[in-house]
Amino acid sequence: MRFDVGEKLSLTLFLLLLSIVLPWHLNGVLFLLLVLFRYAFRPFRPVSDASRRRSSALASYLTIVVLLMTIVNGLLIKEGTLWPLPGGFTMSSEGVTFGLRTGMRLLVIAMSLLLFFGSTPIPRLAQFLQSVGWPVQMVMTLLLTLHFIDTVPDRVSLIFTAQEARGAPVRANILARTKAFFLILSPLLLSGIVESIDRSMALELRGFHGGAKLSFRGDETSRGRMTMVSMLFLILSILCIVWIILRWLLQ
Amino acid sequence: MAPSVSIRSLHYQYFDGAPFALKDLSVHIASGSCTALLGPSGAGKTTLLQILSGIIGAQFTTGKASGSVLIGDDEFRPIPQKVLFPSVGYLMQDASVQLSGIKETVEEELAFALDNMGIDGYERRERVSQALSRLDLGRLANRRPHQLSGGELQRTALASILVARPSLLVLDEPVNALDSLGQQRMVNVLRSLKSSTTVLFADSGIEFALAVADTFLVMQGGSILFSGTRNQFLNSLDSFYDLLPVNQWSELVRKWGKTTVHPRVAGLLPL
Amino acid sequence: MIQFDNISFRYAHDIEVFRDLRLGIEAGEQILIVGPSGAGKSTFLKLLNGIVRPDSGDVMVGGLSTRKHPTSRLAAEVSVTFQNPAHQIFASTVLQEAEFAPKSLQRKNPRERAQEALRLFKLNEQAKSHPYDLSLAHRKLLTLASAVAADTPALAFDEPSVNLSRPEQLILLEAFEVLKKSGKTILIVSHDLELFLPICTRVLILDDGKATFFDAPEALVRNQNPLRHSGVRLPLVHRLRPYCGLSPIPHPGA
Amino acid sequence: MLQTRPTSGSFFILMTKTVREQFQLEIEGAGLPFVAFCIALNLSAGQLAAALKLPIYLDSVGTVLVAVLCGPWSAISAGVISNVLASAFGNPAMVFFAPVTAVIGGFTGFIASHGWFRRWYIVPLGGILQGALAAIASAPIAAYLFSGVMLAGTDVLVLYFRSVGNTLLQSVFFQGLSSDPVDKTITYILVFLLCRNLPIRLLQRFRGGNNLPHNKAMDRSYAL
Repeated sequence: MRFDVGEKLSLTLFLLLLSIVLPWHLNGVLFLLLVLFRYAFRPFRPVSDASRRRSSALASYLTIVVLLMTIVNGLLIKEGTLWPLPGGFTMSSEGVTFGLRTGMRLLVIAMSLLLFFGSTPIPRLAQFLQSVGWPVQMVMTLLLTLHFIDTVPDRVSLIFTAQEARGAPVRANILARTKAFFLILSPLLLSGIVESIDRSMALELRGFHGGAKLSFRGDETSRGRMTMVSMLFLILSILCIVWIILRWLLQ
Repeated sequence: MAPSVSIRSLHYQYFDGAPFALKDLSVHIASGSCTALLGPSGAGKTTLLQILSGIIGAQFTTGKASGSVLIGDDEFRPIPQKVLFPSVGYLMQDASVQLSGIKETVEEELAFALDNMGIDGYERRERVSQALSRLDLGRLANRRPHQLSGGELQRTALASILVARPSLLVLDEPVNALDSLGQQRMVNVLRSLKSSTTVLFADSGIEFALAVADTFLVMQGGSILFSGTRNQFLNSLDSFYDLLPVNQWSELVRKWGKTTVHPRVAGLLPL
Repeated sequence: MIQFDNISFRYAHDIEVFRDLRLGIEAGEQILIVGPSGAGKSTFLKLLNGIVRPDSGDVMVGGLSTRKHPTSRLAAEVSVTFQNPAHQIFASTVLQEAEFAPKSLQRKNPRERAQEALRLFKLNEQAKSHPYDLSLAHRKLLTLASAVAADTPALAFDEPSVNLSRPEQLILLEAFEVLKKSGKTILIVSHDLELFLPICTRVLILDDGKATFFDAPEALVRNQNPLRHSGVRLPLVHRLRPYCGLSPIPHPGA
Repeated sequence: MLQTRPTSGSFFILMTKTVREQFQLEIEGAGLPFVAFCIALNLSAGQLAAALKLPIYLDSVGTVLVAVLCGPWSAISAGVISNVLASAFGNPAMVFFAPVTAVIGGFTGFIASHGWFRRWYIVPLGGILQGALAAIASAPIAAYLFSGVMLAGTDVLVLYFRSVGNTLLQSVFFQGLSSDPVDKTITYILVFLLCRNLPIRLLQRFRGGNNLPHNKAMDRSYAL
């Protein structure tokens, strides 16, 4: 079963909406299912070890936060049945379920996004978006963003070093550090503007007017066709939206 | 056929009221020649190259120009109003900015221009592999562009233009960021283009020009100060003393003229 | 003035940059630093003002240890300017940019110092222009002027001649002559030997973690092995001059 | 006065053209790479603030810059893509706040095209208005999807408002009102300072070049 970008995208949309519909214990089951998906199901395995490290770090971080949220809400909120605790505190059932409901939902959201972005490099996503009709300039912007995401952080640290060497107050009091913030953002913006001007000239000099489509390495999977699977997930997503609106109205 | 370029009394301002970037500039560049456009920063070298590539007419809508530009048999009064790609190729000063930045391999980077020209299939693969071999980028074909060194980036940028097979190639300071090995490679590439492509490159130094150019132009303040062959240029080096880094060369050539030259020297001097 | 006491340094991904580097630079000297790229030339500059701390050994600048003093304090002793002007130009006028260093070092009358530095680099007419209205060569001169305006006893430049065409090179040489006469210590990292050999008192070659040569330029011509080993070649001109009965290195102002 | 290309015009004219045409119009000249640069700026502004140990996050600096220099529709797409990529690279909840950044981009583009960034004293007013708008837009999302828990310091405020008897939606809205206007005003002022005296040579390459004040004296000193 080959999952192409379109199917994975519609599945992720459905999972995000499903997490709002389900009560907390079903969300918990769904979360475990997704974790299993990640390891067992080939198309969802993380592409690079960077995304693998990032997703496992995030999963463990979120699990701790859910526990914390449940306890804090339990202690602070006073509605529902209150179980006395030593030291005069009360743990309210209403608070605990409230914490769990939010926590489990956040876990499912995080996991479904990680599954999608972890296993789909942005260029494949851009390729799919172009095949379903995104304007070529928008696709080019998304791809260029990847380039800037790689280069802007290095430029920030280079500027930070150059300004500190000239006496910029990067470690002084808060007011001075705010001034230093401007001293770093201003060269970054000016060099960004100049680079944008040069890049727009370079693109035009090689015939790019947003007319012809961009070609990608190995144009295989996503033809932008609406497969049965993605159609199914889109219908399910619409059902979820209808359910959410109904529940909100009847509340 | 490689076009000749002739420009008659060209004036250019970036916007109304701005100082003249080009002042009454007239020059003729022979077809198939390799011409060096030398001069200090601010002399208008980049402006002239950008006018010939058509990028200034396309993007600087507020510019003011007069005079005429003739490239091959296309006449532009006063300057080209749209990018002349693919017949004119323009290599920018900073190669890393010239690359599209969105491609995952060097080979794809080369194919970018062909996508925009609507060339694909066999001819696309053939042109890409030809450009790869000409700039000997063969073993770098699958490398990611941001892993390349300065010299490799420069050659990739040049290859990404040569795939479009321009008949007029203009380059802005192609070697000022390259080490001596990189410069030597660029000399070989430009020599291989002679007579099939008209080449015009801007440079603020002179060593690269002495090694590869057959015609020399010196610009100052937006107009042409000198135009001539290599020997005419070498014999008038002293008049460019504070425009071009000729100081130690001019003293050397003057001394070389008067003393009998050791054979090894003759071999070393790029004459 | 500047003392490196057996400095060892290695970046995180364990490429050893320096191993027991030991050298001293007297006040008023002009040092040209050359070597293959990646030999740590830029790191050498960052060691001067504590942006990078050595793993072992210490760097003393104007009697201050770079281990004990923060970069903001060391910036008053040595002003380090890096290669790319776009990484430091922030102001909306040339004068504001030149005023930044003297102001942040609390120098007296920073505006006059800035105007003086701009005059030294022939930028005083464009004092009210926006730096990005200047050509790249003049923006580069502006970064040099901004460093000189700080009036620090020592000045360090990373590739000051890159992006400069001949007229700006002449301005640079003239300015360095004036700084030399006023007793400034100047360190220049550059691959442009043709420009800087005539004006430097000593040449330092940094090659795989060690200082393989640290002597006068004339000595460099006599013993070219360390230079050749470091992959840098003496400019063609200097190699040809003896054949024409000229001294290998022209005296300044030639 | 120097006339750059006609500005993006008022917001209502924009409605007539399709979004696709309007986006292509706004990124003419140097707009396209600049939008990509600003998205990366949104994603790394937080890292810089952390390096300087400043309590501000400023993740919409890029969106406001695009709104000022290009126009509302490209600012909307810059904001939305920033949120989607932010959720891809680490903060999963951001994707649900894409509508909020769309409001930020659209509103800023609208007031910028009416010259609100030309005078320094109008800018903070724009910031406060924007902050209120952002709080209104983000409250329902934060309340219903995340029950007011955003894994940030401000969660404590929400709990406080709840414990004094407000409903969840009210407490999230009050928390938003206490932080968003401040954050947006700082962003607006910062963008104003950054773009205050940009030279003609750079401004004229952007669709929104006229939205910014430029110093007349600069024009004469122009030299490539």
